[in-house]
Amino acid sequence: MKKHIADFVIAEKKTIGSSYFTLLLKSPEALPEILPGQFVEVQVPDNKEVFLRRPISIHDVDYAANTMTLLVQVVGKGTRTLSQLAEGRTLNLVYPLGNGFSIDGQKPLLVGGGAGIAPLLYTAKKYSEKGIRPAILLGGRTAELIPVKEEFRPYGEVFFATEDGSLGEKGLVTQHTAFGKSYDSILTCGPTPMMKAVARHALKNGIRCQVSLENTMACGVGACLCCVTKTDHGHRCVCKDGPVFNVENMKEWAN
Amino acid sequence: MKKHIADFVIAEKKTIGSSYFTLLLKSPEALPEILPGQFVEVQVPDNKEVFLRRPISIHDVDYAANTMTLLVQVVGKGTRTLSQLAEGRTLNLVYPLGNGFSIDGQKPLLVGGGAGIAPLLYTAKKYSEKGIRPAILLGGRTAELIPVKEEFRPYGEVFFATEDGSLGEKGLVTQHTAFGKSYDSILTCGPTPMMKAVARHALKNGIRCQVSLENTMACGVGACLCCVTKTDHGHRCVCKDGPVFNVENMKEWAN
Amino acid sequence: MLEVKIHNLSLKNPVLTASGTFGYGEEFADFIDLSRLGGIIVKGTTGSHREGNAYPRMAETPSGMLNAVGLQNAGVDVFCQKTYPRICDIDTNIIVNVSGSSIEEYCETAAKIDALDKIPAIELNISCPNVKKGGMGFGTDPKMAAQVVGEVRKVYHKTLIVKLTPNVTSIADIAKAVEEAGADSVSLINTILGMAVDVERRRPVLSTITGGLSGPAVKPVAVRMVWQVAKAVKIPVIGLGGIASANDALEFLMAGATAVQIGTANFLDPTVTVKVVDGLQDYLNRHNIKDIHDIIGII
Amino acid sequence: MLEVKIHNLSLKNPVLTASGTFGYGEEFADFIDLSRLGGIIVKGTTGSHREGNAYPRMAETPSGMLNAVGLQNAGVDVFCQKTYPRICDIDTNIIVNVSGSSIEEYCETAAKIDALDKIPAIELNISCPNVKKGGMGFGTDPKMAAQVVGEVRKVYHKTLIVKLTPNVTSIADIAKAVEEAGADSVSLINTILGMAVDVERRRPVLSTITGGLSGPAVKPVAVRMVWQVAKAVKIPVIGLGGIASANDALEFLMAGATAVQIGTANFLDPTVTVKVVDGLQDYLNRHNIKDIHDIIGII
Repeated sequence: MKKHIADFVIAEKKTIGSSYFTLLLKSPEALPEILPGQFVEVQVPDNKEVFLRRPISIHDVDYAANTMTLLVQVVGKGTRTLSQLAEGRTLNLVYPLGNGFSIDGQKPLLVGGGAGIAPLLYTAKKYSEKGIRPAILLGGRTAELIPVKEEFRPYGEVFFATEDGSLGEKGLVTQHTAFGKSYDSILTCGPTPMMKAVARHALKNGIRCQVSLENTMACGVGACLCCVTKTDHGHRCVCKDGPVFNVENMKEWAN
Repeated sequence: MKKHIADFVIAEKKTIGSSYFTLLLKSPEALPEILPGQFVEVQVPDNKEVFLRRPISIHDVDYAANTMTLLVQVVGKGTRTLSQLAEGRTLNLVYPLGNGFSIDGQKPLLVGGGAGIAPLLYTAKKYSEKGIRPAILLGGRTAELIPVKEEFRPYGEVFFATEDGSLGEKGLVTQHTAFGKSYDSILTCGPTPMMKAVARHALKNGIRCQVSLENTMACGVGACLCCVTKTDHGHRCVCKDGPVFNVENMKEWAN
Repeated sequence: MLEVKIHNLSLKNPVLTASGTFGYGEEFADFIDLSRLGGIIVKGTTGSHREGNAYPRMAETPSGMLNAVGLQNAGVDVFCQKTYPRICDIDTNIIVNVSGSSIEEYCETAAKIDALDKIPAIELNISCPNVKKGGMGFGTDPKMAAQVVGEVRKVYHKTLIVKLTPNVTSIADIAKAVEEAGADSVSLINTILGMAVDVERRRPVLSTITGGLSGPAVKPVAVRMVWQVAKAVKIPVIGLGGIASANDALEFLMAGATAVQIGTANFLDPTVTVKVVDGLQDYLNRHNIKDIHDIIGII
Repeated sequence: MLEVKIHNLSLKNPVLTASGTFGYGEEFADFIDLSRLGGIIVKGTTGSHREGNAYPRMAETPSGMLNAVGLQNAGVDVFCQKTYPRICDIDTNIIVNVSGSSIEEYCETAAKIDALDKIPAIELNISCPNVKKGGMGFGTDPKMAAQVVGEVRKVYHKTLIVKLTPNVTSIADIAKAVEEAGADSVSLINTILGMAVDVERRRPVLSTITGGLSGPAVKPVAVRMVWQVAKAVKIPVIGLGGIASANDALEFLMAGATAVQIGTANFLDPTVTVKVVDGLQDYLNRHNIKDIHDIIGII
């Protein structure tokens, strides 16, 4: 897939709760095909302390409007600066990057935690385009830390797990009743401990499972080898060979 | 005089011709006493390539409104960034810095060239407060490169010299008929060759003369010793011992 | 006229890509026309497969970054059999960065690359700060540096560029030593050894504790060293370290570099290399300079 | 508890100002309460008056600056007679940075400062990159460094801090040499030798061609060297190089520095020093750390 570098305009910025925000980015040109689970490398303006681009996963795509939505959690100076940009500002992106999820299985489960929920909306849409309604299990410490909820309903059955019980079942996603049901494919993105628990469950039960990793990156295109993760076949770039990995190749990582 | 560090708001920004602009900066607090010829060190926001503050001379002061006006020429990345800031933005200043002009003589001449005209408006006002109307001689390559003109009229008799004759007499300020008249004090700021010519004239004719220099600076308070100029008594800091120097101590520099 | 020569090697312009920052070129083919580059210096290649260091390997610093990749690569045989056929027809100079932990490894690898028709030069990396054995060790001592270069010179017959480390008291002495040992050119600077601390976690950011600093932050140090080395040796100097614009490249050329490499800036703007090529031509036009050589080493 | 000791010298907190960036303290008295600082290291002082280098002496670089002041100062006698009486009652440690071009000059100057009651320590600058004779020359060779320090040790009886240059292959070796020669503490890093070119004028920006690089750009190099030196010597290490925030200071402390110096950041924010002091206390409170010593050298 061809990678692009282009300027987008911030058409809309929405704050979600205390730590999340979305950027609706409009391109002057038609968007290339974008796969679910792919990400962009955003150039962060204004902040003298931010040197590198920031990798941010693609939350939603609207080909008709030539827009992409990014769902971002403020975790450092880069994301904080992005959260402070005014609508109308231009953002330079390198995109679409990474391999993305493969939309397989007839009875899929999507498991998202916190900011890791971002890539799952566009993924759920892709399933629904194939006439498949995935089970969607979203978790967070509190309801407020689950940035998007209702948006998922059109595309599948949505379940929630919160550690404080403020939404859905109390506990971790892996303790949710929906998690134990039978699936033929699991796609997950979120905190590493959560993804590892999901991966171990999938491996134990022989369910195909894809995990989406979030290592710190420099180049985003597989040139600098800074963002590697251990796989059963050695170091692989999260930016190029990932961010999505089949747990079949991540047994060591999962344990 | 006590130095301050404070945030100002850009109350108004005006573009003048193709290379100049003014910033009207408002302070939330009452301004301290500011001498004509003093300058500020401005922190330049947004631009990742600008590291140090930029020294900019004070063009005008309004104690009643708690405002200062800076007249700036776009000469590099720092001044370009300042020229692009929106009204309402906050600017952090260290001020007032330097020694400033002494308002002496009964028949003074103010000679300004290009951006060097900036500190002379507030200086002319100070003379008028003493009931003295200085002769004001302003020069530039073309009329467009003389950023302020009419603003001076209330405070003295204004003469213009342009190299292309587009305003006032054709030629250099030192060739202007008004320049040859008799004065008991000359204050000048502008391009170094111009100031040196003015200084030599003053020294030859025994007229007290103050020149305001514009070396590149770091600290602005006499700590780093980066902005020194040669004087007849050795290196002196333009930021602290200057920017205004009596040509009596600059004979070597003037030649 | 932007064409320059590094020993027998003709470059259509003085802009090369720095090893380890541009992959094998393919990673950037979507963004730029690779044939517009003076050359591509591919990833550090060693005698056998290397996994490199553990993650985290990177830390962002003021106007720069630290890396501790540690020469991860598939090894010279995989390069010759799999990678070389894929990239050898890119219409520019493909130069291989050769690294190792022993003189034998350097020589074996160089000899295998020597056999590849379409690789006109190697860059001998005696300055990698991120491997325990060898690497920078060879580059910080004039005698050892000369020894490695001398041995490689015996088995490698094309243009031999030697990449120097800045982590020394006198880089000019190292440059003179490798020149005498038979280097056709020197490239500098490799990264400066640095370190970053995660103060909330109270531990180093990098798995290796220290790593190599690159980016605009190091440019003044790199320009100084290029100026010192260019005055000390007769062979052409290739300058790198924080170049992100044509003006940056011009600083190195005026300080004495015959060509430059662009590294970290590729991460910020994958099209930066061609912008620098265009910017150099613009500068020559603007100043009515016919030949880039008229400003090389002007200081 | 922010109090630390450098040999016999008690600092109310680990925050000092770096020589040549804070004048004699007076220049910043309008902005901060000087008594809140752990100490003030005043301008480099030599045996006799020095004019320093010609203008231009400064170049802005990415996240840093180059300077080539060249030890401009009125000389030790003027310091003792005019400056000392003016500043000696500031309620903090006033430390004098002693520079020179010969061992004799270092010793004469140190001896004269030794006689000043209210100066509890000197910082021996064997690492100035901007003077032709001596300066950095002494700091790049372990033997010469040890010789200067040994001679000064004979005539100076209070806390002797030695400021080291980063422009060496192994700063740990220099540190060990000066420790053996009698230094009570080492401070590092002095500036890194760098250069900037004005490509429009096609000449160096600085009158001296090269100058010393400082500012956030050099922080990763400084933290690395502090970590290496702290592991190599038993005497306390004072860290400096690009510190502009409490987090920056914490990086140095965790890497092994007992105290830190703030230099170039004073030019960007004349109140930065007290912000760092407050930030360090906030960090201790936030993490329930009683004593700053609990995190010094934690890495």
